[in-house]
This record gives sequence, C-alpha cells and structure tokens, in this order.
Amino acid sequence: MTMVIQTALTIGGAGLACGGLLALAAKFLAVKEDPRIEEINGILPGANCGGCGYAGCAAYAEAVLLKGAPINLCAPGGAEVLGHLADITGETAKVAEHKVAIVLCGGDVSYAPRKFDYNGVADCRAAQATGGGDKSCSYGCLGYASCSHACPVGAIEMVNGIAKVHRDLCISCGSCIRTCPRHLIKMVPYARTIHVMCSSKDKGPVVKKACKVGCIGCTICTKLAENESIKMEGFLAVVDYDKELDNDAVIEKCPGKCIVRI
Amino acid sequence: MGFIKAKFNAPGGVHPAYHKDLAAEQPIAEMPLSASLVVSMSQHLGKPAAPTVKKGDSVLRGQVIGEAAGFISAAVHAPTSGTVKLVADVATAAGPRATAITIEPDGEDTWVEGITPCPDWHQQDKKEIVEKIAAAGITGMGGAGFPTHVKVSPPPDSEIDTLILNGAECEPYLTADYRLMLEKATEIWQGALIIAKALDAKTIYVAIEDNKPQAIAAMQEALPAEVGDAQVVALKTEYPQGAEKQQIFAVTGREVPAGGLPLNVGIVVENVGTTLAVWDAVVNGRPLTERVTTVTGGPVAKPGNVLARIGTSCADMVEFCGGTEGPVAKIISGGPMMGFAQADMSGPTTKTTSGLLLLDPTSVHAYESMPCISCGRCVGVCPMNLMPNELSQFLEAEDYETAEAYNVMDCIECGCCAFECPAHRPLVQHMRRGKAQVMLNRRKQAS
Amino acid sequence: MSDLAIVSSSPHAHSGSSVRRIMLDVIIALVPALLVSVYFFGWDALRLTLACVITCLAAEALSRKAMGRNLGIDDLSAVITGMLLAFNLPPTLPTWMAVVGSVFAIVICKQLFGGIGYNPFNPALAGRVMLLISFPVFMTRWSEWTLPSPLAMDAVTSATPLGLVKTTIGSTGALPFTFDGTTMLQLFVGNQNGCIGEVSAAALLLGGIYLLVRRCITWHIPVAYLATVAVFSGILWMHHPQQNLPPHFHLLSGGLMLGALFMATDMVTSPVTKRGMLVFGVGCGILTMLIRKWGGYPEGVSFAILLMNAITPLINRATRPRVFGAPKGGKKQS
Amino acid sequence: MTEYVLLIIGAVLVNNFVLTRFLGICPFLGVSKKLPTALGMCGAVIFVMTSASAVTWALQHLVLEKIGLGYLQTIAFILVIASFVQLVDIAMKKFAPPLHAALGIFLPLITTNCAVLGVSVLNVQLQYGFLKAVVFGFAASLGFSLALIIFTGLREKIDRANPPKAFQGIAIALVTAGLLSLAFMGFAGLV
Repeated sequence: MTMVIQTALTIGGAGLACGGLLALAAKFLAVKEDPRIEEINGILPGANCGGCGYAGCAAYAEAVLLKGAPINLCAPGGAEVLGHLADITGETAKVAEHKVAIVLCGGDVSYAPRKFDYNGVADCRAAQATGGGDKSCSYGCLGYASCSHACPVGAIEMVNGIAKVHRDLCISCGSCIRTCPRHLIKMVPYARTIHVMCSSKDKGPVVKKACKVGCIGCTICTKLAENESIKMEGFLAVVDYDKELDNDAVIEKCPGKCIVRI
Repeated sequence: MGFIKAKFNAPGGVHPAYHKDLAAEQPIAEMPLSASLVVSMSQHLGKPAAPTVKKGDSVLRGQVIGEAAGFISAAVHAPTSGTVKLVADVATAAGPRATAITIEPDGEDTWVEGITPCPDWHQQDKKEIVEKIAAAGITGMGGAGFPTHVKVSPPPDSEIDTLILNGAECEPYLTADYRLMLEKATEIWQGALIIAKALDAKTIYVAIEDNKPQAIAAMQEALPAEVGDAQVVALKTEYPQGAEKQQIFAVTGREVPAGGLPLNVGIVVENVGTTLAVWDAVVNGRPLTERVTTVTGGPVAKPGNVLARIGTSCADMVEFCGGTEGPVAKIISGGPMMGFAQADMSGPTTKTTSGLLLLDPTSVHAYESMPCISCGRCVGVCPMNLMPNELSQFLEAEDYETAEAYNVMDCIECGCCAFECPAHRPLVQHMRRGKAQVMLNRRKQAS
Repeated sequence: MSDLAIVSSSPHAHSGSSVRRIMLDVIIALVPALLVSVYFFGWDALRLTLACVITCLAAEALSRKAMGRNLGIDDLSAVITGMLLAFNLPPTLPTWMAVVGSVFAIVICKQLFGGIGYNPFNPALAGRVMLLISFPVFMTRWSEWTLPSPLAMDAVTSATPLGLVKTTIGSTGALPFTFDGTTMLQLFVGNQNGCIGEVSAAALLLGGIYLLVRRCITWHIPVAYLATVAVFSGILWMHHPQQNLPPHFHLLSGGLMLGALFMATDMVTSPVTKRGMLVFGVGCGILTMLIRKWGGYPEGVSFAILLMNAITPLINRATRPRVFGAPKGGKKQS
Repeated sequence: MTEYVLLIIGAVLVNNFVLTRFLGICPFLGVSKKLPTALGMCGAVIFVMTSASAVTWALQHLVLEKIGLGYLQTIAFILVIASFVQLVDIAMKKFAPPLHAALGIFLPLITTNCAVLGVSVLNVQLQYGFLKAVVFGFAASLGFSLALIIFTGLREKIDRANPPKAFQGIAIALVTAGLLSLAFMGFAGLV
C-alpha cells in the first residue's frame, strides 16, 4: 500500500512540477494567432493547386482572414467549401460558375503534320522556343504534354498527339492555362458543349495547308449562330460563352469540321 | 610594335573542331539581288521596330521601313529599291512572332535621298555620331543584336575608359569577321576611332584568337598612326573567347559583376562587323542594309563569305554558293555553338546572321534525355562557373526558385556544357527555358 | 528517318564523348588487372568475374524490364559493376555468393534508384560490403594457393598482408615481416593474397594512367586519396616504426589502388567540382587509415569510399564554385 | 579524458543511435527533406537529449532509486522528456516561428523519439555517472545529428532520382538509410 502511495506521489509530483513549468512557459512565451486560419485550412481541399492565385491552401486561408481575399476563389472546393467559409467569416458570396478547361485545338497527328524533326526536351514551352514549335500549324497544340504534367488531378490526357481535358475530372484550377505556351486552353462553363476547336489566327489558305480541321474563317457559323454567339476575331471564329448557343446547324455546316459538341 | 598576348583566361571553355578552313580563304563575294527580300522588324534585342510602310508602297534603298519603337530598339531600312508586296506576321526561328515586310526589288537599287558622305568624321561631335549610328539602325552583328546606339551612349555616371573590338570569332565554321579583318582592316580601325570618340574611351584593344595570325597581322599593320593607346591582343584559342564577359576578363583582367553590364567596369565591346557598319554609317552616311555572312558546312558545294542584302533568303544564299551536295539534315542560322536551327531554308537573313551552316546527317548531334551521370565535365567547362548538371535537374523538376538561387540567370547559353556532356543532355535548352520562366515569374511578381 | 530537317536547341556541335565510351574505357582499363589476377589465381578469378558480369547484366536487364523501362544495358555500366565487384572478392568465394552480391548491387543499389546516374552509393562496393557483413567467414577466407611469394609464408592462416599485420600486432605486438625490396616488388606486381582484382598495383596503375589519358577521370581524387594515406601512415610510421606499417606498404597492399583509381573515381557517386574531388579524396584517405589502424576490419577502403559517397551531396553543396563575376569571398547563396 | 573521447566516438560513429541502434527513425525520415529544417531539428534534439540525460539521471539516482521505485523509470522518464519537448516547442514558436512551422508535427514527436528515451535508459543500464551520462547524451545527439545531416544530403539527391513507382518516396529513403547503415558498419570495432 505504501508503495502505491509512493508511486502515485512521485509521478504525481513530477507531473505537477512539469505541468507548472509548462504553464509558466505557455503564459510568458505565448504567441497569438487566429485559430480560424487553422480551421479554414482544414476545410480547404488541400490540393494546393494555386488556382485561387495564392501559394497554396494555407496561404489562401491566411489571405481570407488577414487580407480580406474573396471567399469564392476556391474552385476545387465548390459550393460546399464556400458555405463553410461563409459560416466562418460571416461573409456572403455567390458560388462561382462551374467552369472547366478546354484545349481549343482539334488538329491531332492525323490532321496536322510536323514541319520539322524536333530533337530536345519533351516540353511544350521548350519546343515552342526551339524553332517556334514543330507543328505545321503555328497555333496548334504541340502535344508535349506540359499541361498534362501540370494538372494536379490528372484530368488532361494526350490523345493522338494533342491534349484533351476530361471535363468531369477538371477542378478548374487553371494550372494548365499557365503552362500552355500557345495559350490554347480556356476556362469555359461546364454547361457549354459546343466549341470551335481551333485557335489559328492565320488566313484560310494558310490554315488549310497546315491542318485539315482548322477554322478557315469562312464566317458561315457566325451567320447561323443565334444572337452573335459566335463571332469572328480576325480570321478565327470564336464562341462567346456569355451568350446562349445550342444549334447543331453550326456543327453540320462548318466546312473546316472544327466546330464540335463535346 | 608587336601584338600582345592576353594575360588572363576566363574559367572553363572547350575546344570544338573549328572547320574554318572551309571558307577562310574565300574572299568576300557580293551577291546579286534576290527576286524577293523579307525584312523582319525584329532583328535586334528589345522592342521590334514599328512598320512605316504598307502593301503596295514603293521604297528606295536606305529608306526607313521600320521605326525604332522605344529606347532599346533599332530602325530598319529597305535593303534595296522596289515595291512592298506584303506586311505580315510570321513565326521566327526563336519562337515569338514578328512582323516582316516583303519587298520585290525593281533592280535599280536606287538610294534614298539624303545620303551624305562625310569623309572627315572628326568634324562630328559625340552627339552627332550617336545620332548617325541610331539613324543607321546598327545592332550588334556578332549574334545577340543589341542596338549599338544604346551601347555607345552609356549613362552619364558611368565612365568608359576602354573599347574592345571583338574579332575573336570563336564559333567554329564562321569566317565572316576574319575576312573583314583581312580585307577591311583600315576601315575597321577608323570605325573603332569613331566609337572611341563617342565613348571618350582612351584605350582600344582588338581581341583576336591566336589561331588567326593573318588577321592579327592585318589589324596590326593597319594600326593608324594617329591613335595613342591601341593594341592588338592575341587570345588563347578557346571557345567562348568571343563571349563579352569572358573576353573582357581575358583582355583586361576585369570581371563584369554577375548580372551586370560591361559598362560597370568601364568597358564597351563591339564586334568588328558592327564597327565596320559604324564606319559606313558615319563616313559614308549609309544605313545598315547588307552584311557579310559565312555560308558553309559539308553539304554546301562552294562555301564562302557572302555580302548579301538583309532579307535575302537562306536558299538564295546557298544557291549563290553552288547549291548543296548530298543530304542536308540541319540548317543553322549562326554558328554551331550558339546558332538557331531552322525548319527550312525559306527564312531570311537578318542583321545578326553571321553564318549559315548546313550539316549533313553524320555531323548532326542528337540529344537524348539520359540521366546525368555526375561526371562534372559541364562544371569544369562552364565559363560562368555554374553547375549545369544540377541546374538542369532542378529545371527538369520545374523547381525554378532553386535554379534561380543557384544563378541560372547568369548562364550565357554558350553551349560548353552540352558540348561536353557524355549523357547528351539538352542542357542549354533546359537553361534557356528556365531563364525564360524565371523572367516570367519575376515579371508576375513585380506586377 | 524522315526527310524533315532536324531542329534542336544549340549547341549543334558535340565533343563526341558518350557514357558508353567512358564505360568502355573503364573496362579496357580494368583488363590488365584481370589478366594479372587470372595469372595468380587462375580459373577462380575468371569464374568470379564471369559470374558477376553475367549476373549484373542479367539483373539490370530483368529489373528494367520488370519496371517497364527501356533495356538499358548497352551503356555497359553493369559490366563495370560486375567487374569491380568480382575484383573485390576473395578467390575462394562460392559462385552463388558472387551472384547474390551482384543482384544486390544492381537491383537494390542501382535500379531501385532509377538506374544509371541516380544511385547514391557505388553499387559494386555496396554489394561487396553486404557480402562481407553477411558472409564474413567466406569473405575473409583467402587463397589456398601457394603463391611463390614470401608474403604467402603462412599457408595455414593464409591471410592478406594487411590481415596478417592486424592479427600479429594484436597478439604479438610486432610486425610479421620486413620491408625489403623483394617484398615490395612482390606487392607491386601483385604476388600477394587478397581479393582477385586488388593485388597488382602495377596493373591497376597502368589502367589508371589509361583512364587519365583518356580523360575519363581527373587526377584529383586518386592523388588526394593516395597522398592522404601516405601522409597519414607516414606520420604513424615515423612515430612508431615497430607498430606501424610504412607508407609504401600501405599504398601497395589491400584494395587501396583499386579503390583510389577505379571506385572512388566513380563519376555518379563522387563530387562534380574539382575542390570537392580533393575533399572527397582526402576524406577517403583519412577514413581508410582510421579503419585500417583502429577499426575492426583489416581493410577500410570499401567502407571509406561508401561513407564518402554518402556525404558527396553535401560536398557538392559546400564546394559550389564562385560564379564568374560574383563578389570574391562574398556571401554564399543558400 | 581519453575515456570521454572514446565515449563520444563510440556514440557518434560506432554505435550511432540512428544507423546502428535504429533509434529515432521517425524524425530521421520525417525532417530530412531540406537542410535548414534538418539543422533546426538537430539543434532541438541536441538540447532535448543532453538536458533529458541530465534530468533523468538525477531523477533516477536521486529520487527513484532512493525510494526503491526504479521500476517507474520508463514512465517517469517519458514524463520528463515530454515536458521538455513541450518547452522547446513553446520557445521555438515564440523565437523561431519559420523553423517551428517547418518542423511541424515532428517537433512534438521528439517526445516519442525513442532515441531520447533510449539514451536515458542506456545511461541507467550502463551505470554511467552524472557527467558521463550527460556527455553520452550529448554524443548520442551528435550522432543523431550527423546521421540526419548526411541523410538530408542524400535525400536531396534521391528526391531527384527516378525510382519505380512502388519505391517512390519513403520506400527509397528507407533503402538509402539501409545502405548508409551498411556503410557505418565500417566503424565497427573502432573503439
């Protein structure tokens, strides 16, 4: 019995001593920080994709509380995260429209040949800086998969030498957009399915020579499409995603076969 | 008075096979006008020139067809008289697109009015000289194409005491500068004196690699009596002796600070071709409309040094040199160490095209993406004392912060590392891409 | 091949060197030592070398295939690993052990890291050390050969010269033999007990000179290594000539020549800067002598080089050259 | 004097805590990604191990043995060590926040770093006197630091390596640690 008491006393005493010491330390060396930062960090998806424009989820969490960053910047988190953030910060914000990335080029190897034999680093930015890229079309997808490597969720697949986005996997972080040296990737509303799969600003004859599925600037689609939802930008037809477009005629009538439904 | 030997030698360096014998003994030959000339608005570092003519305009030789668009930019002139056929954006070999003006010559080759020779350039003061250089659209003709009028008008707080004429021509195959030094030594010296006057430089050195004894002798002989402190310096034959920072060190022992410019150590370096263009502009009043290009390489039937109008297509130049014999696997604008490979021969020459090199399939080097075996050769040969082995690995892993911390921005892209690499890694391409990305990140951060 | 022109980044010229050519040069440089070992150890030398080389090649090919990567045996690096491992084995070792060592060297020490260029440790040495620790008896059972040499005087113990010294000094406190010219000559040509490839300093030096001439190695590591051993042992010897071996004996015995010329100079696992190479060589020398003099093993070359392999990344970091134009003696960038 | 030198060499090289005794593997693998973090960890471990050696020695010899409670060793030691680590944690958060953030979870985990408990228990087992116990604790932490720094260098190299998918990350790090441990066998018999 004495032993039990002795044991209890010793351990208890040592514990008390240590606890006291720590209590003092905690008091005198305390560092203030907002516990909500940690809380927000826990709610964010943790993909650190950088889509919000900050260095990572933790940086965004800090920015929301300390720098007053908008709370609807986290695309991967969607409505759920936004709801939580609104609860914590007391702010309200609309859910940003669900957008997905799309590579506006349909000229795969069977349509657009190579114009020289590229030998070097397998990276689009490197290829672009070496002889201007080896694709016949100087606007088309080079196919060295830089965007695919940059995608944090593996949503971009290389098919027949060009990049294709799996729209259901895309978390709209925008990492791919930043890597494409030819600026072919756009964020478009998920709901939209009709796209002009070409980005060539060249004139018709040049496009025709370079690629079998390029936009030749014939302007047929702009006449067919309702309320100017397809417009010409120079020699290129561009979908205006702010306006409704659901018209199969543009797809059927396109002589370049570059308007498709995805 | 003999020439002096360089007292110093920069770190690193390699000894590629020179192949200068192909074209070295061929005197400069003037080429007839092509059927069409394509003049790029982006032949220099900095902002592309702004076109001042449109389709259908007729132009005269020496007429400004592109205005300098900013301080670091250069004017572009019509290389001959004729009609503007097209003004269009074209892809350049280096990547970015640029406007180019296609001119169909009328065969008259009429000079624009207002070309006034001024044989006694001594009458002109510093300001006039700089203005004439700017008006003539002269850019560095060694390869980088930095606008010369910017170089010869240093900021007022920097004192330039030395002018170095770069006649090293350390790139294998190329002999254009060599021929110029043999054939135009007197004019080059006059050009040097003009630049020295603009800079207030007291000392002039002409740096030539010691594998060109004839050029050294020619420049030595032509040394004008009127000049006080001028000297021909023989550099050890080693690539890259023609690189600015390395040459400055070899000649004067001064180290240009990392990230700095030669004027930080009171020096300006000018290529001999540029110097000749300055002479032409100041004494003859003529803008830059032609240059000497070495057309060489195994498949070229009669390699030679060609004086051609700017905008002449590569194919025409090769045709002038007897066409090709055997297969051509690689077309390079410039030398083999720093030149740009071209997709085909349709591209035009520019103010910076010092050479046009064709390689047959056996002399093409293929890059592989083998892992680095840490042999350290790239570290030993890097003239900037960098460690290309690990830089390339950081860049492969897209770790730009580390690469920047380890001085990737100091890389001069001379190619020594990739030349030596037994694993055949595309080291220079990694560096180039890394530098571009770091610049991009810096700009993003600044904004 | 297509008719299209090839476009690549500059430079468009190359020195013509290649990994394969370097490896081939190392193999050529190892041939003299192989011939000498066959002369002294006969069939056993050939048996072990063949076993190791074939196993290494097979292991490399199979493991790369299993990983779904290109067959990368034509760079010949596996041949060198095999030869070096064999050279570090005693002639009496059973073939199956040599095979186990080779598999360990190639699969665990090299291919798991991604193959050539990625391995932090010299695979041959790691294989040897693994065998030494796993099969200490076999790995230290020396020749049953009666070598025509005064150094093989004790047929019963049949130890290596260094092993003999360690045991004799331990028990009697005196050195077992004298260091006259004949002994030294025998050591130099390779008439001594030891691992099959390490015995002949003469043959190894010949190979080392070939590598130097072919620019496959630079002088920094071997010279720093050998000089450090010479100086370290020289100091000990002058201090206590009865207790310590003279420097020339240290230089010519054990695996030092093989290690200094062929294994410490392994490009992948040694520093890339010249200053780093000197540091590396000196470190190898000090560790070798520490283990030879005070350690539990009679020979310390393998361990010394492996330990220096481990700190090679730190050496590279610390000996980064000053960027041309950066302030002299200025702040180092992190 | 020689005695202490040998003690230090023994604890640093021959019986290195990480590489031959296999204690403290968790922080060894956890904070060996970047050199600055590793150095911070080394500092923390050196402080904790040395002072824990002193305190646990005192606790063992002045309290537990006096009242015949030697069997409470483990639990009492853990108590002391845990408090010490908390102290370091609080202090570091105050004075070196970036380092604190970088070390993250591994700082409180020194608590369960068996190397710390190991050195305290070994001190008792080997019946070292006070000074010797403190020196041993310090030497052991030096050995830990040496191993951690070497390993961090290696980690930076193998991070750029290209192992098969199954071996990426911690697996290849463990293989490397094994090979490093193999190399350290060379020091066997040195003391």
